[in-house]
Amino acid sequence: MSFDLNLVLESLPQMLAGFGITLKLLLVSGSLGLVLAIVLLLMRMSGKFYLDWLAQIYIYVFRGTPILVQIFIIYYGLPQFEAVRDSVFWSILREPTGCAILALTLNTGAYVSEILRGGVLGVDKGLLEAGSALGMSARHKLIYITTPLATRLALPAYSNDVISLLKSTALASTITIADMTGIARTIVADTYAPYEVFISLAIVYMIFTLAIQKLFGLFERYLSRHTRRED
Amino acid sequence: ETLRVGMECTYAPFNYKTADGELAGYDVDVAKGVAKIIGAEFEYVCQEWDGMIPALLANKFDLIIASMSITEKRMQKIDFSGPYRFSTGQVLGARKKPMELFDDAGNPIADNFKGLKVGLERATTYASWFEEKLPGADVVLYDNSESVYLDLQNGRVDIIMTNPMKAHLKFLSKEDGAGFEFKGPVVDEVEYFGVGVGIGLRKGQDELKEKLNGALKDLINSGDLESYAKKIFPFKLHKDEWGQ
Amino acid sequence: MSDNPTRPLIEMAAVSKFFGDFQALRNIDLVVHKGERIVVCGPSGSGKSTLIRCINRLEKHNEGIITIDGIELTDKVADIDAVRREVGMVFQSFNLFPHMSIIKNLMIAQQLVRKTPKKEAREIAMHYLQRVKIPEQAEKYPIQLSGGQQQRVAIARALCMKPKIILFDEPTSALDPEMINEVLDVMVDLADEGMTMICVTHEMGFARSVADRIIFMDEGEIIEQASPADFFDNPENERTSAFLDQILKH
Amino acid sequence: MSDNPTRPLIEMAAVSKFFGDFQALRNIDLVVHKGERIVVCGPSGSGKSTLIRCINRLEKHNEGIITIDGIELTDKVADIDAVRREVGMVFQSFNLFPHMSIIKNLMIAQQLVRKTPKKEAREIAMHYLQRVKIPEQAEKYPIQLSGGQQQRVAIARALCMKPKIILFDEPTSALDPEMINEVLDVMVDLADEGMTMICVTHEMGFARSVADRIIFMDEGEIIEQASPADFFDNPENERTSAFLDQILKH
Amino acid sequence: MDVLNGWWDDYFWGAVIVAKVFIASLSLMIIFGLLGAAAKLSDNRLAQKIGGAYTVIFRGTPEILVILLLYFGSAIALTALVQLFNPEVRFVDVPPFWAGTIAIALIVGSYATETFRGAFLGVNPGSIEAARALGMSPLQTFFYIRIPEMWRIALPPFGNHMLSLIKDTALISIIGLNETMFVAKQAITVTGKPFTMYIVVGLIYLGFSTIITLTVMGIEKYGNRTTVGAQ
Ligand SMILES: Nc1ncnc2c1ncn2[C@@H]1O[C@H](COP(=O)(O)OP(=O)(O)OP(=O)(O)O)[C@@H](O)[C@H]1O
Ligand SMILES: Nc1ncnc2c1ncn2[C@@H]1O[C@H](COP(=O)(O)OP(=O)(O)OP(=O)(O)O)[C@@H](O)[C@H]1O
Ligand SMILES: [Mg+2]
Ligand SMILES: [Mg+2]
Repeated sequence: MSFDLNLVLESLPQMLAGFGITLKLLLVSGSLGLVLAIVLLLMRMSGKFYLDWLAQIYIYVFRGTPILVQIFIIYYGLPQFEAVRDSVFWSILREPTGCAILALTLNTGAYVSEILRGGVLGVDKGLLEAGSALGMSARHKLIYITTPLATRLALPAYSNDVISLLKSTALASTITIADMTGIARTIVADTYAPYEVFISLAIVYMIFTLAIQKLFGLFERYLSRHTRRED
Repeated sequence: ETLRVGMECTYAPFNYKTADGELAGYDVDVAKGVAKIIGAEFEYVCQEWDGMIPALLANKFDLIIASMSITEKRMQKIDFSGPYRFSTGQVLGARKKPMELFDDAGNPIADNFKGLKVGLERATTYASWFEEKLPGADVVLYDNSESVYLDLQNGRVDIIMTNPMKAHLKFLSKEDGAGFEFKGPVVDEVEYFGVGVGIGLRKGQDELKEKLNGALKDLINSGDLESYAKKIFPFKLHKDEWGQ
Repeated sequence: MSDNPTRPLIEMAAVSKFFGDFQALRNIDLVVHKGERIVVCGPSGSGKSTLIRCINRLEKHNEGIITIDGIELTDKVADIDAVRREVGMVFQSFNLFPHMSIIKNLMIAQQLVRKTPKKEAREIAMHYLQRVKIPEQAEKYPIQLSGGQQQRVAIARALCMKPKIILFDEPTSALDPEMINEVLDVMVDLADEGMTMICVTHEMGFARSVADRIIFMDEGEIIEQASPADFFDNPENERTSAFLDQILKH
Repeated sequence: MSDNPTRPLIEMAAVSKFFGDFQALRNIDLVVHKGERIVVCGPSGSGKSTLIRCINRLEKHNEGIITIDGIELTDKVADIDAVRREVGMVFQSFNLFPHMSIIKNLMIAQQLVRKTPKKEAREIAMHYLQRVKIPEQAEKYPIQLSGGQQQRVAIARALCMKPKIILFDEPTSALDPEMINEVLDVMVDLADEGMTMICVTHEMGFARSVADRIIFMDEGEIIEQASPADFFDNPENERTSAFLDQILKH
Repeated sequence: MDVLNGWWDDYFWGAVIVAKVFIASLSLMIIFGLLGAAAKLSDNRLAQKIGGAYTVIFRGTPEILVILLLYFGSAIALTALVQLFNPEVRFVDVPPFWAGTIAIALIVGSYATETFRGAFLGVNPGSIEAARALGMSPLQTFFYIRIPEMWRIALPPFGNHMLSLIKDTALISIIGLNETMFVAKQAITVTGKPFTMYIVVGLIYLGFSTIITLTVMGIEKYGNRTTVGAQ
């Protein structure tokens, strides 16, 4: 078994053509997922037991089942029902990209909301008391104390989740999307050379991952300027 | 001697698993027939279609008996026995959408494919045919044939190209496929569809290949192959001259 | 709120506080007048923190009445806010906002709560930073300061809100021995200027020289209230003397 | 090891210790005889902890010679183990094993190091738990005990190994005021029984009443060694008097 | 529900395979994680590098790629390795069960590496010093003090790794193991009811996740008796 370097050089540009789709899946479902996560978090902190429970059940289900199953249920499963195909949502569900974004959003939202909750719970209670003692309102405390500190606390875990999300986008290839992995699988099907193609793709993902880590690292540094003793 | 045989296991009526967990279908019958004749024990490995040839090359199994057509392109990487089934394709679409996709000589009219989403299984003869004949077509690639049918039904694709025998038996004659029909003639150009479907094996195993060929000829000449087909279809799926 | 010289600033009448089944405060009666300096002491768990936290409603009392400068503490949010504006608090663990610079720590509540314009808030902040003798630290973050400096910032932060009363909960107990005096000095200054203060502390030197009245608590009750002279030299209650023996022994 | 009554138990000669470029101990000479009770004090960072940690080789000294009961401390593992068996240590932060019950904390080293049979180890453990007056806590886990109780367990744990020398590194400084005395009492008992001990502490009451000799360190050096009477009333060195002023002020 | 007639037993045996893969990969994952942590914590630069590369590669590559690469590559690599010692051997096979099991164990093991590393660093150095001061040898300290304390810290994140592990088993349907996801695909071929079939898979995984979560909670509660004041 020899490693065909030419094949790598030929297939890499083709695979990179799918980078845009991978990036789009990551950014769109990442941001929608964050919004969903915040909604779930607010539900959990609302103090209303039915909202809390609803959010908990949602999180439990979406964290308890594999993302691949979720993707398949949404893409192949939902259209089993006529009602779905006739509904307004069909325009989104009809498109594989819509399905992938929906599945990834629902999934990452569940995870991220728990991460954010961890951050909020991690904020020193004494600081909130200090805020109260200074007469700050609940909203003031949320905006000026809880949010910035929780963001800082949640950031490392959140960056891991973004990386998981990036990797999950590869599963979009199972529902016909020609992202980097989808293109790679087609090339393999044409060339019957899985190693060359998959290894070079793995390297592309790794570089992408490292870039994300670096980016978050910088952001974390910025947010942590108050935790350094020396300037 | 034990040989491992790769197949999809989700390609009814040629190879699939029943609710009882038994493998069944035309390919499976052929495999069993061959095993008996060459006196080997066959062990079946289920493999997604697009990894079939890489898996054979990686020694995950020794034979492919999975309705794989004998094409030039595949023969660059692997070897095949002689054919044991026709290899053809046909385009399928919704009844209520009239479309004229082929001319009288049976050639595709490229313009009329414009605006149609075409569902195909990745790494199949159909995919190669579209790539060569209709390079501009809006093609969507699937991992297995079942998904292609599902998305045709769901309206995510407008037409699909598929095995006409399978389509007829498993789809058009059923409730799910009631709204669909063939949208053109059977296509079987040898450059794309090969001489037929054969058994795949790694190169350099001429002795094994001879044994397989002998066994297939025996099956044809004894009429067993025809009986396998007739379990499913009212007609046979091979040419008798393949037995010569 | 008007300044009525005869009305006490703080009045607690028959106040009780429960945590679940556990009674942390029992029937507390306490009156504090403007300008009084009270030191609260007692064994761990005796309810000292709970007492002062009830005064600015960081804890809700369950029974009895607490009135601060004429406002009774109930669930009414407007009242609580009004009271908190008049009552400053300094915590054992400083509780500075770690993500804000020192000056920002002093400005934020002025801006949000008092709606003081930014420029004025900064001037007030600098004024009190000078008071606690660390104006040069204004742009640093809390973590860059020593414990004693942090606690002085916390005091300045409370003073920026110009409270009528200031509460201290063991403000020196998280500090290294060398830094305790820095903070006590600031507190002595405040006392000298006539600030009304209630201070939970075991710094008996401070208590002796500054307090008008020392309150000794045990098991949620006020056991003894006395002037420092009486408290140290003639404690009435034997629990008080036992406690004094303990903490003065070493 | 044989007990030679005239030979000192601990001998340190010209010992120096570096952390990178920083010199934490400078040329330390120290001799401790059987039954002596030494208190070490000095400002933070002066090298007190480093000094006693070198004695049981939790730190490696770089220069000079340390001899414990006739064994010179070198890299030889067997020697180190032998020395550690003779030297018990009690830490500021107790360092009980959190995942083991109290009794198990006392038994584990006996079983592993001394190969004491389980039953006997348990008897010894219970004996020393009685010594420190908390036999009833045997089955609890460390977290369930108060700080003072935990420190008493730590002392019992060291005693279970029947050491000839016991080292204390600020054993009371992590404790609440009320719990300090509990622990000091146990230490006074030990001293009364003639245990050889070196104790880093700022409890000057304890030092005055128990120590045979007080050692004052600053910047890695031993500045002064004296009996308690001389140390407190006639300190020779001005750094010593400055330090005493600081810690006796409040 | 009628469509499920006849498929229950297939799902059952599929679930049994999931459980087998889970148990096998759990054991391997612990080994990989401990080895990785040991490598990263060791003083040996080479070991550090290898440990570092391991985590970067397996945390930065989509799971599906790792599985495909290992499935296609493992046999080749092993054969080459064995042939070094015995040129007679023509071929060493790695069955899909083991290819899949090892793949997900490697992936999740790379996360466990970080968890174990952090947990080892989180062990109170005071406990270790105390053990040494009592005369316990480094090895005794390791087994009686370090490991048990490390484990307590590592357990909660380790529970999450177990959940990732069980969910990653869904991916190995790609290499044709007869687990629940594959059963669903087969059943869809016959019945044409994807929603129903994938929902069953989802429920099976939810069941597994619940069992794991409850088990971890139980262990944590047992372990916490030493960290929660109970007076
Ligand atoms: N949030 C709470 N929930 C339950 N019990 C509490 C709570 N806060 C305080 N307590 C209990 O109330 C009692 C009084 O606590 P408080 O903090 O007022 O004591 P303290 O006198 O300030 O002690 P210390 O000197 O240790 O600070 C203690 O027994 C404590 O355990
Ligand atoms: N592992 C280490 N690496 C570098 N420097 C160290 C280390 N341990 C101690 N030091 C330094 O050595 C000096 C002496 O430390 P040591 O802990 O012995 O002081 P100490 O007298 O016990 O102080 P304290 O009263 O604060 O406990 C300090 O300046 C300290 O910063
Ligand atoms: Mg308190
Ligand atoms: Mg020290």
